[in-house]
Amino acid sequence: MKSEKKQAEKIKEISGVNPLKCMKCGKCSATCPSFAEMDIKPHQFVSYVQNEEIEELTKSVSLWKCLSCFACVERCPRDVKPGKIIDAVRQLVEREKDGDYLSPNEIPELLDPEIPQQLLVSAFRRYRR
Amino acid sequence: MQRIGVFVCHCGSNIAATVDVKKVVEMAMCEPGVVHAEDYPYMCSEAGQAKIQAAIKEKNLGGVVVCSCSPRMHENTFRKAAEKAGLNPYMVEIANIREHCSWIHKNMEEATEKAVILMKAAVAKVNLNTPLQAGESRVTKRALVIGGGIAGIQTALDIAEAGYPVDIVEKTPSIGGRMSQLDKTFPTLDCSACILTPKMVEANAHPNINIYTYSEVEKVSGFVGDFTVDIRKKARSVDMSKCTGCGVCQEKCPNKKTPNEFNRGLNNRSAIYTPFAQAIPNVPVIDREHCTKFLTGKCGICAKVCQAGAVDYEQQDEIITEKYGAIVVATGFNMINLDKYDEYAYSQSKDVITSLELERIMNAAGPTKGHLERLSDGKAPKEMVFIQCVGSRCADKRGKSYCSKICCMYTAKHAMLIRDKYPDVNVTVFYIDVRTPGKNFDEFYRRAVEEYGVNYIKGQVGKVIPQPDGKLLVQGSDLLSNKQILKEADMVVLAAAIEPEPGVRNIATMLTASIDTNDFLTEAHAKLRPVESPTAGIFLSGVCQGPKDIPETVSQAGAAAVKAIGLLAKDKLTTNPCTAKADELMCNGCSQCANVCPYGAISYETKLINDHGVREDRRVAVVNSALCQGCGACTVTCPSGAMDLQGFSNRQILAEVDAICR
Amino acid sequence: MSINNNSEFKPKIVAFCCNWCSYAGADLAGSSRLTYPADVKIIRVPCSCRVNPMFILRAFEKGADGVILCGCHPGDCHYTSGNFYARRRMTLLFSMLDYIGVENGRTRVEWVSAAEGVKFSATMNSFVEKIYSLGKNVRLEDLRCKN
Amino acid sequence: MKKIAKEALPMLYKKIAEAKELIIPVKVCGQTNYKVWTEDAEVDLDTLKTVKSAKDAFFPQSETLYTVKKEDKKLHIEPEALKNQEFVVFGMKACDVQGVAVLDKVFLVDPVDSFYAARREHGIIVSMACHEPEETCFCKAFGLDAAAPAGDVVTWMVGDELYWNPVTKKGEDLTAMVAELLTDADEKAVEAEKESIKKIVEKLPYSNLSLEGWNGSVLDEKFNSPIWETLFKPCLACGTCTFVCPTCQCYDIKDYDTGHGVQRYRCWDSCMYSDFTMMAHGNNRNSQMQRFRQRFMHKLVYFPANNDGMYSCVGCGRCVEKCPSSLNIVKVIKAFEKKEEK
Amino acid sequence: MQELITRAKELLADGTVARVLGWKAGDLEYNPQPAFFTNEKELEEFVYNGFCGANLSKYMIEASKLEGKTLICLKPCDSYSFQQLMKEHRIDREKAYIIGVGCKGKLDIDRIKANGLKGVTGVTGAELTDDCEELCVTTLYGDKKIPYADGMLERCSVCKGKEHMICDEQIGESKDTKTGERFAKVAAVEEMSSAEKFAFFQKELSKCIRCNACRNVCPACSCRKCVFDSTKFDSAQKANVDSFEEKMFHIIRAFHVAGRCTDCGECSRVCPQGIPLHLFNRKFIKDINELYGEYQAGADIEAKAPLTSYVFEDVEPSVVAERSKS
Repeated sequence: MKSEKKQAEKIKEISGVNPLKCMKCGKCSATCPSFAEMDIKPHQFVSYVQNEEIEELTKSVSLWKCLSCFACVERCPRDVKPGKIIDAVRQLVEREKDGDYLSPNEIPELLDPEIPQQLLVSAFRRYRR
Repeated sequence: MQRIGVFVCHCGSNIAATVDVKKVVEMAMCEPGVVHAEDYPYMCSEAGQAKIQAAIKEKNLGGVVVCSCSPRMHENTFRKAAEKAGLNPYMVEIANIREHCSWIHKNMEEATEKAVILMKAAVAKVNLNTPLQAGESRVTKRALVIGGGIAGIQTALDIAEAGYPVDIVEKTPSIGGRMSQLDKTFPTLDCSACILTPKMVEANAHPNINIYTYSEVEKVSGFVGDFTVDIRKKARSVDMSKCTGCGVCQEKCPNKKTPNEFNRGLNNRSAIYTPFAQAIPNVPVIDREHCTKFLTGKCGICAKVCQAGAVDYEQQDEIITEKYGAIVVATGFNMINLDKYDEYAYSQSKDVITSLELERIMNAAGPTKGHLERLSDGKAPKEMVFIQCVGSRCADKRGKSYCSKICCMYTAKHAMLIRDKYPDVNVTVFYIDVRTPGKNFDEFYRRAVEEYGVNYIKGQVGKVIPQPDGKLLVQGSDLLSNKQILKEADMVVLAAAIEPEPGVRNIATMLTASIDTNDFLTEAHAKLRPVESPTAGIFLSGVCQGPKDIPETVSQAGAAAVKAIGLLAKDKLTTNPCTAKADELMCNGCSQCANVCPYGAISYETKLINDHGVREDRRVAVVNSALCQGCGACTVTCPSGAMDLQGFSNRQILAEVDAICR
Repeated sequence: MSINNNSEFKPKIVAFCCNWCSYAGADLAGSSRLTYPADVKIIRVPCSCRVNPMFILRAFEKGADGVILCGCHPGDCHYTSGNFYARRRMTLLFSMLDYIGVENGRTRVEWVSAAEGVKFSATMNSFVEKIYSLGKNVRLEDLRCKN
Repeated sequence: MKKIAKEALPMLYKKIAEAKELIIPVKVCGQTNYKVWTEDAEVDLDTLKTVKSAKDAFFPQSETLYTVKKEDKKLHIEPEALKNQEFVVFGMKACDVQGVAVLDKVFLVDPVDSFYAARREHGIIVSMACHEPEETCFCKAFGLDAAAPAGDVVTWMVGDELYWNPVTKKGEDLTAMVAELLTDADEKAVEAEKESIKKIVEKLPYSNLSLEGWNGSVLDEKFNSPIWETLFKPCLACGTCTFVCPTCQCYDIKDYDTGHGVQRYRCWDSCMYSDFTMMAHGNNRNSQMQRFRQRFMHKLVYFPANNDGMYSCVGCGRCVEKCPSSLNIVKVIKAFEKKEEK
Repeated sequence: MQELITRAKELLADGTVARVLGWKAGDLEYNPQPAFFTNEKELEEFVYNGFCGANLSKYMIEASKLEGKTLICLKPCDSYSFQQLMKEHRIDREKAYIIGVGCKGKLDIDRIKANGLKGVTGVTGAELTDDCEELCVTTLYGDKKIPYADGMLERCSVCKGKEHMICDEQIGESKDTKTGERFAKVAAVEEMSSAEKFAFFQKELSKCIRCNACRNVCPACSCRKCVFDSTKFDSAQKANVDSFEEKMFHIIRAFHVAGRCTDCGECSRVCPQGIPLHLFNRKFIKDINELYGEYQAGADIEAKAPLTSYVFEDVEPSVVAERSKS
């Protein structure tokens, strides 16, 4: 539990998001193109972080289904940015596997079939912004 | 040096639990000038005030310091109490040891130390207080209401009924406001026009009410009880006294291509027009920006067909200057601009409309004569989707942070009316929360669901995608079943957030009334003075103060009227004696102070001055204490310190600074 | 004077608050029980434009470690324009203080409305923190006031 | 007669400062004033005239008299301690030394000013002859010899040597204290220096300034002269002349609230200020003409009238150099001279 | 100079003016003083040369109270002060007949002496008719020639221009003397660290003797009763005591004249301790120019002063920390 609390803090730090701002309108899930393939839906991600249930998030299928299209980030009326939270959880998982901080220039060399595609897509999107 | 009494309030345990009040009393007795100090559980109580009064008399006190709650709370209470005991009320100072001390600190030692310092600062200040006399100013027994919607009309009627003349200034060609655009009203489903029109007629006919339509407030000067207002009566191009309201000019006008504002631009109107059939006054206006005569010089048909000879192309704007004792702001609201909400396809599809547009569509006098139809192809919709909270409760810059309050109810109303009139139309409402506090409100909403079969889905819509076949694909969440819903709709109605009428910022500036970050006018106290502006003599009616529905607006309008009547009923007002004053011996007459005075309260006179035996004519500043509001801008501009603010003098503030830094 | 005094720095902080917005904001912070350090002592003035640079210098002369001025947000002044004048005056004064080598964190202007109790408390907390990091005002205090 | 090499002076300063406070001309930001010597001070004996005179050493611009402290409602008065340590003022010129003599006339007669008296008692004056007198100097008019100033020790800077001649007991004691740094010398070099100084003094533009007609007995005549009416016009009413003057002795007494007590201090005042001698009823000189007249009447008439003909001007010429409007006592004396010629 | 005297005599004779406000020769070459002249005889002592640095505009306050017009001689820089005083209703334009006098830079005897000169008995080359390139200085200890610019007041090397802002007629030629950038020293101080700035000003201001010469000469400090002389403000101070002067007095004085100071440089000229007081005023002028737009006090009688006007978009005071280099 304690470590999950720490992880939740880490997620907030990485994403720069305050999940308490969420008013649970569901617009993120309404807007998500990968909704059907997700086990934990985007709006639920926010609640999971709020409730510090990180374990389940790290194991979720959704984590690698999110396209990082950031439609939810654009549309969220409360500036909660669920996409960033998902991205943060992904980073968390990856870091625990010792795949620390990546810079876009390093990626081609480091390209390793073990690294999930989504992470790369997400990283590219993130750095493009 | 004054003989000072210090009174320390426990405020029950509010203060005493954190501040050692006995210690404050003990320390007070050590301060120079303090001849009396005591504490009491509730200083503001009758018994507490009696203690202050007794001490003033027995100890012959010249100054009083009350260590208690914020002066914004009880300064007046204690001043009045002191006055009753024969002390000038301005010899009382408050040390705020509750809001600024006991409530924010937890450590008793720390809080007590701070309370003692605050007490010392107040004692240091009161030592330099001088008795001040409140002046008097006359009250002009006439009120101005800015805005002629239901709020303005109701306020004006109430004031007029009390026997005071009222002027209404309305920007558009007719009074009536937003309510005149509505079809039915919740929760009773009354016809809006049916209940509004009699009020409009009554206002128009009332001997005490004078209506300036197509007019705007241009300049406001003066102060409570004595405002002088310039009203710009825009050129109507039609002589109000001659026009019979026959309407021929509008029929014959060849230019019928102007978007009809009243119908939210859903259809067009003529260049000479009355906004709607029941308009008051029933006198048309020529829209000079669209009139062929004004654009090209050729036409003049309306003048030719007008049998009364009322059309006057030469008419000019007119400035009317009038004096008022009170001003009520009732400027109302508008819907926010939805251009930034691409995801709902508002600007892409004609069939995505706002609720107010739906009102016009449903209205018999509207663009579709009351038939529910798609604006794109005129077909009757089968599937309708309502989206709530569009732009309300938003943390981003596109929308508003607040709840617009009326949308839940009017959406239920619309859904119910559609289901009632067109039972074959399916209605779906996407909501985040359904907010229905209000008499018979929740029952109304439940009826929509239970009796009319409106489909309420908890979840927001992510996007609306116009399809090639003209349908609208709505993609939304159903949070309760944790599903993403794709729904084809014929029409989508957006419950757009409401915002204060954009002109209110300008009006607030003229009135020196404060507005909040959302441009709603600020009330003097959120709970205790909700219909007054902090600026004396300015009252708030309707949505200009915050979102509200019709019944709430009408009750606030009445409340604002009562406050205005209360002011107008007085013959004289006592003025704030904490005004600026120039020391003639020190004044340079340099005019810098007049340059910064927001009230034009400073003028210059050439006077014969006797400066310690040197007699000479000097140009010196003179403050009109009736105009001065006591901001103190002049005092800092004055390099010699000749200008000082009574009640907040340089020496008093410096004494507080010294006491705090001791 | 106790020996304690040297080891423990207790700053003196003067906050000038305009009556209509910031003082009310401070009241709201109080009624919302939003804490901030007791080092802050508030002086009520009718408007931020009432604050003479002399008051601020006097506070420093007498040993204040920080001075903060709070007023209505620009455009919301109860007296319409007072805070605009205050803004220019304080900008120039602070610039001058910076110029003569007074640490510029010792002075601050914040606009706090009557509704911003949270902001008031947050502002005071951050200001006090800054003053603690700067330590005692040794550059402006009059030598006679030192002890 | 003793002497010390110029380059050894820092050692001398250090030696003196080990035992006593040493007050000496020090240059700060281009201006030379008497200051307490410290190791890093830039001593400047070349500048003839310090901006302020050495008056501060005996009569500081401001000094605390006593402090009142409050405990509960009781007040405690803590008097300021009198000077009780010896100190040395080094480098005073003839005019400045004479300035102290003028101050003595004011502060050492009944009632004796104990603060001043204590400083005089403990102060040791090491004076210095004026190596290169300047065009603004007119001490000769007051009978002073720039080449042979008074003092406890008199010194001459000749070439690279400072000649040192103790003349009083205090001077002897000081000399004994620093004896190891001094060597014996004959007076030849000093005599030559004196001659050379005298020659320059003769050439100074103001040396022949005549004080005829200025004495204690011409009060009414000078006071009522119409000359004052035009003379004062450019005066800005600042206190520059007063504060650089070695003889001005007027002071004001004020209170300062330190937050933990009230200090009562006295500070120099200037008769040029509009609030000088301000009383409850107002001011007894309420025009700048009157204040201007007061200053010069005091120096040239009132003071000699009360002090056996001693003027309270020593001809140092500081006011001549520093007046923002180029007004000064010389111009005043000359203005009367001219008028009387006509 | 002769042209000036002739014209003054004419104006006195035809009754246009009742008196002349100019400079009178001193008893040393370098110390002429401001003076009023009421007849031809007195005008024989009239002088106008490189040593007439004094700004006469402030004397016009008193002269405005007198019967008849006063002929006042204004150098280009003085005309700013004159106009600023007019703007503040301190002097009466109708009471003045202004002759704008030419200027080739004004001299500072202290700066001349700083060239290693002692016992100065004569200076030539400073007449308005001279080309003002070189000064011949005679002293008790030998003569020396120095470049004119080496004896000039600091303010002349950053001259605002030789154009008169206001005058009825002009006499005498001017010469451009600007060689430096007006705000260079201010900018240099701004570059210092906080501690260096403090040390710099502390050292300079520790010399202050509170003689009030800077205040009394200042045309913007025209208050009938200065706050520092007033008991009403609890600010009356005479003493030169630790840390008070250098902070409160000079900052407040600079603040009180901010937006009104024309940068005439008189404060620095008269300071007996040579404190560069203009550095305070110029700091405010520089800030005003940078933050609120170029403003020159005294240049335009209609312009709104920077401290008595505002715009909604004005910078916040936090800009100070952002701009600060320390």
